[in-house]
Amino acid sequence: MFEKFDPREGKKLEIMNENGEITPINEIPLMNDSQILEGYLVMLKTRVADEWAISLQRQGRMPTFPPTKGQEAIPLGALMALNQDDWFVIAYRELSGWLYRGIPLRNWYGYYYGNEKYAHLPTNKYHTFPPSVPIASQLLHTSGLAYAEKFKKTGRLAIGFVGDGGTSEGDFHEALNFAAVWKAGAIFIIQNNHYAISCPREKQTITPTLAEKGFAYGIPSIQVDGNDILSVYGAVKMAAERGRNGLGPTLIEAVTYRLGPHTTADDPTLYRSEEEVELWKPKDPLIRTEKYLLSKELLTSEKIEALKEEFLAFAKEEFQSVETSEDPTIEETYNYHYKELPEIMKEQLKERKERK
Amino acid sequence: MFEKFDPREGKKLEIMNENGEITPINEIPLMNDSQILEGYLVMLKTRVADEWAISLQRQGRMPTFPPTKGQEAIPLGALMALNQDDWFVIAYRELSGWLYRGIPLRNWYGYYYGNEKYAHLPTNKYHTFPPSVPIASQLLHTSGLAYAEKFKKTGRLAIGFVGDGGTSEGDFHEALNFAAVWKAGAIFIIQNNHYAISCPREKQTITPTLAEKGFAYGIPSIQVDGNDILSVYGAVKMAAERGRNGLGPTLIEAVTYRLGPHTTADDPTLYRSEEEVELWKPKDPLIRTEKYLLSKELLTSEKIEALKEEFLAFAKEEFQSVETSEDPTIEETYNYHYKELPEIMKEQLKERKERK
Amino acid sequence: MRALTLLEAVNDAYKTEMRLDPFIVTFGEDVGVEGGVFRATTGIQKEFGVERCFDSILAESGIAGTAIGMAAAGLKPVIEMQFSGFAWPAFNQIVSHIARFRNRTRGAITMPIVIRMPYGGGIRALEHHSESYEAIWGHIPGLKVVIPSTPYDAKGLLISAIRDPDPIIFMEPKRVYRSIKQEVPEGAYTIPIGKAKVISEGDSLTMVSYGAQMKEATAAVGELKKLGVSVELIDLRTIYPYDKETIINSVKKTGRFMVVHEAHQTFGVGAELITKVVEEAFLYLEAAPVRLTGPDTIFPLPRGERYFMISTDEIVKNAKNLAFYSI
Amino acid sequence: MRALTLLEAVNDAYKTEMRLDPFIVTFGEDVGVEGGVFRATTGIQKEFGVERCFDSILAESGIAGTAIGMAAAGLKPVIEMQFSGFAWPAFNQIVSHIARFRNRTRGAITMPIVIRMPYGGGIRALEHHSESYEAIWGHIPGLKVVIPSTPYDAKGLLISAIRDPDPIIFMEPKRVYRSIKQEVPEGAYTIPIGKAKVISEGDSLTMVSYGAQMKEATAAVGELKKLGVSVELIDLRTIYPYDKETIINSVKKTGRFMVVHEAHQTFGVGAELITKVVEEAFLYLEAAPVRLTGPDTIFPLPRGERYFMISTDEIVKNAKNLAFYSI
Ligand SMILES: Cc1ncc(C[n+]2csc(CCOP(=O)(O)OP(=O)(O)O)c2C)c(N)n1
Ligand SMILES: Cc1ncc(C[n+]2csc(CCOP(=O)(O)OP(=O)(O)O)c2C)c(N)n1
Ligand SMILES: [Mg+2]
Ligand SMILES: [Mg+2]
Repeated sequence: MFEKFDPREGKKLEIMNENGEITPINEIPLMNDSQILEGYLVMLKTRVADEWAISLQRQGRMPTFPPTKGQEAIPLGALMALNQDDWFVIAYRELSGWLYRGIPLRNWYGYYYGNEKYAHLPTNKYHTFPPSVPIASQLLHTSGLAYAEKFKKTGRLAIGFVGDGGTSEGDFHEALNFAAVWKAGAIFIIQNNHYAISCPREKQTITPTLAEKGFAYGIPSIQVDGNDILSVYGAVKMAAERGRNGLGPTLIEAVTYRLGPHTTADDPTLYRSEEEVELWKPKDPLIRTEKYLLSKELLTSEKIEALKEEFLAFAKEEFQSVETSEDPTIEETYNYHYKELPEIMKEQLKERKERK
Repeated sequence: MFEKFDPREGKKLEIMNENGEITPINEIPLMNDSQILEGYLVMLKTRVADEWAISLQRQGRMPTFPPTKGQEAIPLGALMALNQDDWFVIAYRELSGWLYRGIPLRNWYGYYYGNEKYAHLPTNKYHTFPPSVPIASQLLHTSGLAYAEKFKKTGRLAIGFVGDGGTSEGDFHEALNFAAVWKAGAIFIIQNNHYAISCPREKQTITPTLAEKGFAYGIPSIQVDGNDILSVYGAVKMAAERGRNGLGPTLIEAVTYRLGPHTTADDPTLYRSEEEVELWKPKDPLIRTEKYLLSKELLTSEKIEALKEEFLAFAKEEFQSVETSEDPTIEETYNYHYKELPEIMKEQLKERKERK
Repeated sequence: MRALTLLEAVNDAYKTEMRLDPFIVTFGEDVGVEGGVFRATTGIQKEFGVERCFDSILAESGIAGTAIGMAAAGLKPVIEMQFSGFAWPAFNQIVSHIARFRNRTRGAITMPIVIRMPYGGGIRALEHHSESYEAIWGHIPGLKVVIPSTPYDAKGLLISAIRDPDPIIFMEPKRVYRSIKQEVPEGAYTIPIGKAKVISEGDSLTMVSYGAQMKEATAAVGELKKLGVSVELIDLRTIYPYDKETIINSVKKTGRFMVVHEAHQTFGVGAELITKVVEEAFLYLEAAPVRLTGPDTIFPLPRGERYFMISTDEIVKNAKNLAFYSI
Repeated sequence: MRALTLLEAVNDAYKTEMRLDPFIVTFGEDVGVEGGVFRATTGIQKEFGVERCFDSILAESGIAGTAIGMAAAGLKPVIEMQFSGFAWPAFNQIVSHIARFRNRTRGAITMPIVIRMPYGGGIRALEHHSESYEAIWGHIPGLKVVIPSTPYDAKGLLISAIRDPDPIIFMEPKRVYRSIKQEVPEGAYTIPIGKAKVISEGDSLTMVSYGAQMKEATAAVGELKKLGVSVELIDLRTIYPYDKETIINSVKKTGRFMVVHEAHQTFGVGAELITKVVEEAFLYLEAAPVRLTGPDTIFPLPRGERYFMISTDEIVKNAKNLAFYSI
């Protein structure tokens, strides 16, 4: 199926267009309406939570964090196509997938608020890795997870996310090659949001697509409209089938656009034009899904407004729980380096407490 | 021209076959007889020098070193297609190119004998980098050199060598991408000798060729018969033209076979069969060139024997000059860390001399 | 003279030198159009063109590795690692090549490369954005490691680094980036690499610190004076090769020695300096030398970062104990 | 019991543990069919199959990075870096992830990974094949660093490392690989990580060493005995977290302290140990502690390597001076 969408021939998977119109494609798994609605709710919740975090940051209540606005369809569509116990390996912009997987919003907030305890995600419950800051490094974890599950014959897959800029790191190369040689059930998703901080996609590499890089490893690779949850879902569903059938990894480039700043510390006006942003606004994954659901009368404007309020109240609550929770104790900042705190560190801890 | 040899279509450039018969290919630059003869002489000298070093190692007079037997056509054919002031960036198996460039054999011997002074190659004379042990790292130097020459508008190129195994390292990926984005005049040559120590090429990556990896960076890429000096020459000549015309880098996979061990410390019988080696012996680049020259009566068997003796005498002399030269002084092992020896190291040196 | 922040001083050093030497090039992630995430390279691409100042591809090994080729071909690369915590993918190129080319080739190929990197904590940053790993860089033979603590020093030391014929890890204390302004002369001036600076003379004890930690150290010296403790405060400035002479001479005078650094303790800079003092001034010591350092923990996320940092009060208390200790 | 070389002891430890724990996997360059360039994994692929012992792709970041995923999914990766000098491409994965996952996730994801690597010089090797960088590994919070010096220790420590719930850098002194044979029990036994071993008791001075350097240190102890110097020789065994107690107790008894290590000096292990001794046993010291180490140079190619190594004679001479020094 992937051959029909060879990115080198300029082909790209697009199912739902900007107007919220769906053109199903033979053999490509299609989300049904209830799934689309379910997805929409998570996208909306993600959007509201993300915007609330920005306003918290502006109020000085939240440290620097990376907004996800405009990219919600990708992690979400991907996880909807997978099982709860497939491994979810994120970069740092995958809030929608996080929420879909059932991980509390407070854990996302709390991590960026600056407390490690919120990154304590029991793996048997969530099969999710915490945010990975060193660019592209997490793709190797993905390959390793996929190897282990193949070793254990569990049928579980591992999906790893990376940005467009991340494709330039050596780890991207090594991760894809390891997974391919192992025929491991890994799925790699590039969230091509057109920028690596200020560096435009065009300066990162001269190939017309990022997807085609997969062929260098013998990996079937496809470019999809990353602002269309149905395209993402369809591609990941097919990738998962390959993976579960022991056919090895797949690479998916999901083309999208970061509507907000890189992080709250970033000033995008330095490197991109207002016109460009305007061009992308109508392509917003949330809006087009909304259009579809409205046109199908699966949703009303009133309902949307009500949901927004509900989600905002929820986001506020979640953040409040973070803001009012205890900071780590000094012991907590020592105790998790090793199963047992070494004598040397114990003494440092003691000295530290006495030093004041 | 490169399009006509798309490795993804199973195409490979082959000009002179195992029997020493030449089939010229339209538009591909062809070596003339005097060049072939010149090349043969260097290959023969390389072969003799290499074998002498092995026998020295067996006698305990030479430490571990990596033989080059069977791969002589590649660095040589490449450098014959370039200018003396194009940068030559080696891994550790490029003796034929080293000699062609006019770098004394004693420097090669002396480096592997274990004295840094032999790696003192004035760049304005040789434009050559010393052996690079960390696999694939040297390709980034190649890209940087090409950038600098483009910056300085000298028209000089940089050619970098790597093994089949080296294509798996992250640095391979980054080097090709940097050069491509910069449209820098770099030429990358993979010496695919089918093994990375004991690891066969097939376990390194699942793509049918290594050449096709270049397309992931938008780099024209070609596979050539690396045991045919004419193919290597032709491909590099075309790559050089691209580079000098500002069209950017080229990737060349030269398919060859390591007829000897990985290094003198290696035991190839652990991982490859005698039959396989036998299969490759008739493809030896030296033998086929010899066949051609003999058939053209540009050479006689007697002449070859005389040359072998001459080269062996030469190799012996060169090694002798190394073996009888002074070891480094202790000062020399300190003095080249910085332009000026820091106080801290001066004191260590003094202490060290007094310590005994 | 103008008062500049440390960041502005770095920018000024760049421009000053790039006007003088057409072979200086600078690149790294976002250093071109944007001028770097901290704006250290603001305006450079505009003034010197895209060949001399540009965004690199997102690949640190590539940044360091290509700088090697450039240096060998006669350019003077000044590269930026966006944060010191992201220099690790370049570690192989730096350790295996940049630090070694001069020795490997007995001087035929040298590596006049400056590797700038913001380092250190105290700014409520994301993971990997707060570490202080100068001891690792200092432990690599063939590298020099420089850390300025003020805008004036930043400019003078960066110019020295750019002119230095050898590779230099130039670590910029990001906590200081915008926190202070200082008069910084126009035009070029240099500060010698390998020389520490005596900030205050004193005879009760010798205190060595560097980088962002100089702020608390300096404040502590003021407090200690009130308590009758006269501190000889030394800004180390260069981590390797460090200025042994200034330290030892001071300790011979004061008899008491203390190192204060933000980086964690074990195998840190403090251990080296104390050992050197013990080796060379043992008989002068009136008390065991003291190191006040970060703990052997990973730098905590913002809510825990206070447990890592060293306050003025802590320095005062420990220095007082050291000063009044008697055997 | 059989007499084994250190290499054979490593191989024996592997097999002993792999028979007990089906989740142990081992991979690295050439470790499969060939059994590793030193043959540490000989016979393992044959006995345990290609899923549990295999050649990796030639990519160290990939080796370490994929081990992370394996560990998180319940495997126990024991990986090999072919030489410690080639571990640097993996540095980012090790420092930024392997060392940090437990703390980052407050224990949800842990990294029970063993990273084996031959290290050290004295074997007339090519460039990058002779370095001793244990101080760098020891300086990374979240890692443990273990160095055996004998076949017996190698087996016991490697089994402990494999069973340890945390990541361990296991550095094998390649100079010792085949140079000595020692009785090594069959079956599993462990040696505690974090505990040093007193090799000889003595009261003239305390000498700490480890790894390949133990050979000369041990020989020196014999020579010194003849000179009337009774040395308490301690094999450190674990670089981090090191066994402070054993060292300090010994120094309190002997009053004199000396560290001997092959690695170069500045910011090395010797500095840390001396500083710790000074911090905790200052008043017991009858002489300034001494470090006998390699110089701050790059490890020379074979013809110069003798300038780097430390001989028995040098140890004897310096220990004698230390023992007979009086203030
Ligand atoms: C190894 C490494 N280098 C640099 C950084 C700093 N940095 C953080 S995000 C970023 C850009 C990433 O761009 P991209 O991969 O496109 O992902 P996006 O942020 O656009 O989602 C950079 C350079 C880092 N986190 N890790
Ligand atoms: C970064 C790094 N890792 C490992 C090694 C050890 N090593 C030396 S040669 C080699 C195999 C290289 O294979 P290939 O690239 O095919 O080159 P060849 O030796 O066949 O010419 C390895 C793994 C090294 N030198 N550098
Ligand atoms: Mg991006
Ligand atoms: Mg090879």
